[in-house]
Amino acid sequence: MAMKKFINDPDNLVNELLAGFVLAHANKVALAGNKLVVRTHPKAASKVAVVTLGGSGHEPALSGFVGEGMLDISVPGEIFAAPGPPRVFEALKLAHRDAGVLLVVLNHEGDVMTAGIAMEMAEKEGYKVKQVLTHDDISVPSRQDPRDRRGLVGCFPVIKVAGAAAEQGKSLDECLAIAERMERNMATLAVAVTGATHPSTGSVIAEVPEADMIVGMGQHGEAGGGQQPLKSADETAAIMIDALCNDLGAKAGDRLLVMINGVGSTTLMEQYLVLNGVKKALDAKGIVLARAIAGEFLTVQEMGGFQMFAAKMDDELLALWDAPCNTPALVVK
Amino acid sequence: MAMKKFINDPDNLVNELLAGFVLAHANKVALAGNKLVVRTHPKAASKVAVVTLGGSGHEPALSGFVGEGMLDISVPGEIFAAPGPPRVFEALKLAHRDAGVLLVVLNHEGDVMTAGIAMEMAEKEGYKVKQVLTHDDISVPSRQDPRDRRGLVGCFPVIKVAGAAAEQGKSLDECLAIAERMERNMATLAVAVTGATHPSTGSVIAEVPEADMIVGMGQHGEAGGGQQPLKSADETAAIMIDALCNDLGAKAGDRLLVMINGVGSTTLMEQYLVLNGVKKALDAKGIVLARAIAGEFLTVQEMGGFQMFAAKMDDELLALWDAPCNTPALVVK
Amino acid sequence: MVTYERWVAMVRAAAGQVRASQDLLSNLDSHGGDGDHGTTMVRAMNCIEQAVEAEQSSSIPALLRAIGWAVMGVDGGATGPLFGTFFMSMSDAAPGDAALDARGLAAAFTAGLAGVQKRTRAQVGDKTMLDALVPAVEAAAAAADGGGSVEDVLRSAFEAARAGAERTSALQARFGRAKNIGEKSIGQPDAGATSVSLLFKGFLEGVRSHA
Amino acid sequence: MVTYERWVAMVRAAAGQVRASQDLLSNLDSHGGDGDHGTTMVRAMNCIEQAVEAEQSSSIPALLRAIGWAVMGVDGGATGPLFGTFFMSMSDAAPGDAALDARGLAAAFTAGLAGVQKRTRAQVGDKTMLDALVPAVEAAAAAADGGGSVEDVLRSAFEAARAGAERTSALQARFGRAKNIGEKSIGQPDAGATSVSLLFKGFLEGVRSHA
Ligand SMILES: Nc1ncnc2c1ncn2[C@@H]1O[C@H](COP(=O)(O)OP(=O)(O)O)[C@@H](O)[C@H]1O
Ligand SMILES: Nc1ncnc2c1ncn2[C@@H]1O[C@H](COP(=O)(O)OP(=O)(O)O)[C@@H](O)[C@H]1O
Ligand SMILES: [Mg+2]
Ligand SMILES: [Mg+2]
Ligand SMILES: [Mg+2]
Ligand SMILES: [Mg+2]
Repeated sequence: MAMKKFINDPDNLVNELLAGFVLAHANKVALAGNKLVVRTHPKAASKVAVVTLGGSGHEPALSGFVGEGMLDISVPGEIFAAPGPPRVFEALKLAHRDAGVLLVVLNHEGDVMTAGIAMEMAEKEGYKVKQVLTHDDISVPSRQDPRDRRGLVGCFPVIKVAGAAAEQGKSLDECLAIAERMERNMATLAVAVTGATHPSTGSVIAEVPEADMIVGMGQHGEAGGGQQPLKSADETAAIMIDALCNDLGAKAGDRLLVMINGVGSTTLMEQYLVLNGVKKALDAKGIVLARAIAGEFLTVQEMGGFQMFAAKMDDELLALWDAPCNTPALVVK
Repeated sequence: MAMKKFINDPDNLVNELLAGFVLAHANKVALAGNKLVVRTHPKAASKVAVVTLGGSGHEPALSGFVGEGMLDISVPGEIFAAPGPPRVFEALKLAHRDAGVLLVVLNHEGDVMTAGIAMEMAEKEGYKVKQVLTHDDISVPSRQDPRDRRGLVGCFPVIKVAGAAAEQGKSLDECLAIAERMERNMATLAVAVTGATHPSTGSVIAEVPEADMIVGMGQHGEAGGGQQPLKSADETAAIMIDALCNDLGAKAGDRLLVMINGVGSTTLMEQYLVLNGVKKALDAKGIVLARAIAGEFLTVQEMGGFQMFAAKMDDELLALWDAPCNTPALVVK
Repeated sequence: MVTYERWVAMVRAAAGQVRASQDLLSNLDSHGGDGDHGTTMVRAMNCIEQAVEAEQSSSIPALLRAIGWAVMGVDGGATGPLFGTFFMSMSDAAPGDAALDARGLAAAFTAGLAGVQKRTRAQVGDKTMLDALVPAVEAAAAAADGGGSVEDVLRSAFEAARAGAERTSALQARFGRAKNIGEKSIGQPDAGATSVSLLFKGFLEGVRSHA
Repeated sequence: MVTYERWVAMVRAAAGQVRASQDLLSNLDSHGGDGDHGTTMVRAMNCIEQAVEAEQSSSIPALLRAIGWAVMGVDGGATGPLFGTFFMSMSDAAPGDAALDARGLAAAFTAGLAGVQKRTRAQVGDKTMLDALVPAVEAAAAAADGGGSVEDVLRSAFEAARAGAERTSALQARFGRAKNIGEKSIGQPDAGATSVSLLFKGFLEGVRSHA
């Protein structure tokens, strides 16, 4: 099956998508410098800035999280490829302030290397910058070494709570502590049912056999190993939430935030069905579904499937999750 | 290609998706009566209520528009099938108030018949109910008879401005006049690039030849006749916005609201590219892109493609479009 | 005479006919429509049977009204309102409590059709259920006028409905979702017209079994 | 001696080599990766050529730094930082203005490799660019230690890089996106290692053409 996408010059994809992005959200985001996405209504300079970086092709992530209550700047890379250190350094320079900057980094090799180099340069300049690394993917067998866990949609709640804390005027150390607490208490598992193509190369980035689903598929089509026959919404929900609860050590009485993140062509209808299945499975365990959210937040082009995210929440994290925000991808009043 | 969807009992789809829907938006919507979707924070009874009906399978539409500043009640039907008159009458009864009820009906035969029967019953009971019919699809050749134009995503802006007017306390006649002004000044054209399957029957509801796109595809896979080779984002944008401007008689200086409504597997990335193409085409005509929005609002399962919507706006319609709302599908601060 | 019990037998047999043809109806609807007509009709038949079960009175108009309302409640797009209106309009026309004779039955059908025609602009030749319903009702009226029995009325109606449904094969759809595919709709009978033919087949079967 | 002009010739030839193999590199990356390595490397080479063009000084360290920074700016996932670091770390190690002799060149490569190894945990045998880069740099050092010329150094480096890249065919990926497909990654050479081999091929070609 040939790629059927509405694109123009494959080498100019990111420029054009950013141009359309700021048209669609003109009252929230703008472009600055070398393809940096910034807020049209910046927060006070006395407050901690929150910055992230990451490949494009996952819209609305990550630039969709720029805005009041979440990110100050995002540095979008090429399709599925982290931006290089020069632009991330430029973002850190732009965000630089006495209150400090929190850099949210998803655990993918390019992102981590880029962030490391940019952080070293920022520190050389005397900027106050701290980093939180998100690695929520539980599909990777070697749990021991967290460096092996990929960063999936968990970056979104981390940005949400850290951004809310920053907006409230919390210190860099406090924001970092909140981000890390969210990070430690979260887990994500992905499932794919249909493949996708790379919009600039046209190559197949994931293929799923006709009757199967693949549990553990990464967000660039990296397989996870959990290939099995396609199951019903309820069965799939139960398998996945069990694995997540297991990873989190969640027990009766714990309060979870659960997100169903559609990655492309899986409908919102199905996401609601799966969420309903999660609720049934959690009820059976006595675990509380404290908050739930469904939708497309971090996509993988037209791939069919979703990422299921769960996190153990405390009062403060719940309040920060509920706090107002005004971004292209999420608005909370 | 077999259907690859996360579902359970195909006959229980709507019940389950509604259960997940209210879990995901517990602070905004709830279920009442016989599968009616209502607001958790109802507006004052002194204000006009806005109600709609329509088939399911198009999530987030239509129930996703229930909430502050938009709908009071939605009556979801079965997959792609209008609800029957009894439940619509139940909704009108629930919404009944001295200020009156505005019923937004998309021009599809089942919806129109159902609404007609329910309205007659409501009038027999002495309820104050008016109806606005949306028929924005310009792909149908016979423009003369508006009854032949299907209701596509244009229902969303109509609900937005009518809902904002109602929230502001405008009378039923004023709300109706606003809804009708929006309706008269809007046009939609759809394009499909890949097909979809019906989630309860599993049957193919649309097929698009390998290298083609179909301009004019309806939202249940009804073909429109505009089959042609797949074009670039910019070319497709130009073809479609030209047709829309033509239909609207838009000329230099006119202010347009343009929406790119992804119908399923076409990515937000592509929607932004198309929007950027629309901007270029409008700039060339001297027409003002006053407001732009992209995203999935009324979907057609996993179909690839989008609906492009355009409307000529005046100051009042722009203000109502910008007015705050708080619904699952759209939050405006 | 068509007594209350005979009506019950007629609609139950009609439900059986539709149920046995569910896949056929959905397949016919796939060609231009959305492939759900079989499902919708079977749901409608289930609702009818529940309504028949639940009906406490032994009044024919009340039964027909309950059936019509039940069919409307099926949330089945155009099908529910149209078939529901057929039964509800029959109810409006049927006299108080008495069983219907052949003429009364034909008159009820005529009233049902008139109700349907208020809801749709579709005419004979537009490739819809009207292509079966109109000739069926006309044939019923002609049979009754000619002094035929209840069974004659229903046999004429069924035969005309079947012939009408078959004729839709050659027609191009001008209503319903299938109109959007234009000429490509030619070549297969219309789903809704086929349903009408099945309903009348069931009515006839029900009356015969409950002679 | 490797003068400024010779460095320019070397990187230009390297750019040519990569460009000629763009599809090969992307195809290799499709097998387990995301199929963009060719595109990314070509973008990196374009940036290098722009940087070379724009560089005003005739200082080798400044040139290497500009190249490294340009490669990093390519927004190319892991590739940009790794190859960029290679050039920037060579820059840090190269003495002020003087042209490099064979030992100086080998020492610069060694410093470049050390920089890269600070950024990644990948070791020889993990099926990454290190499988070509490590033997290449070691071979360069050995050739220089043995008194070889600049051309000897580069020929040894290229031959070792090519052999190293070829050996990755039999390896299972333990870094980069391809690690996620486990054993299935065996059977084709690593894309990044192939790029390293092409770079050294270009360096050799550049030095020869600019003797
Ligand atoms: N406007 C109409 N007038 C008369 N009959 C119609 C009309 N629209 C649809 N039909 C009939 O309904 C049938 C399709 O029914 P069904 O598939 O249940 O509804 P939907 O089109 O809502 O999916 C068509 O085959 C046709 O006979
Ligand atoms: N952590 C790493 N250490 C060393 N080399 C790596 C690492 N990650 C990737 N590579 C190299 O990069 C190549 C892939 O590069 P490229 O496709 O450009 O980047 P990406 O994986 O971000 O798409 C791999 O073939 C491998 O040689
Ligand atoms: Mg990449
Ligand atoms: Mg239908
Ligand atoms: Mg149908
Ligand atoms: Mg790659």
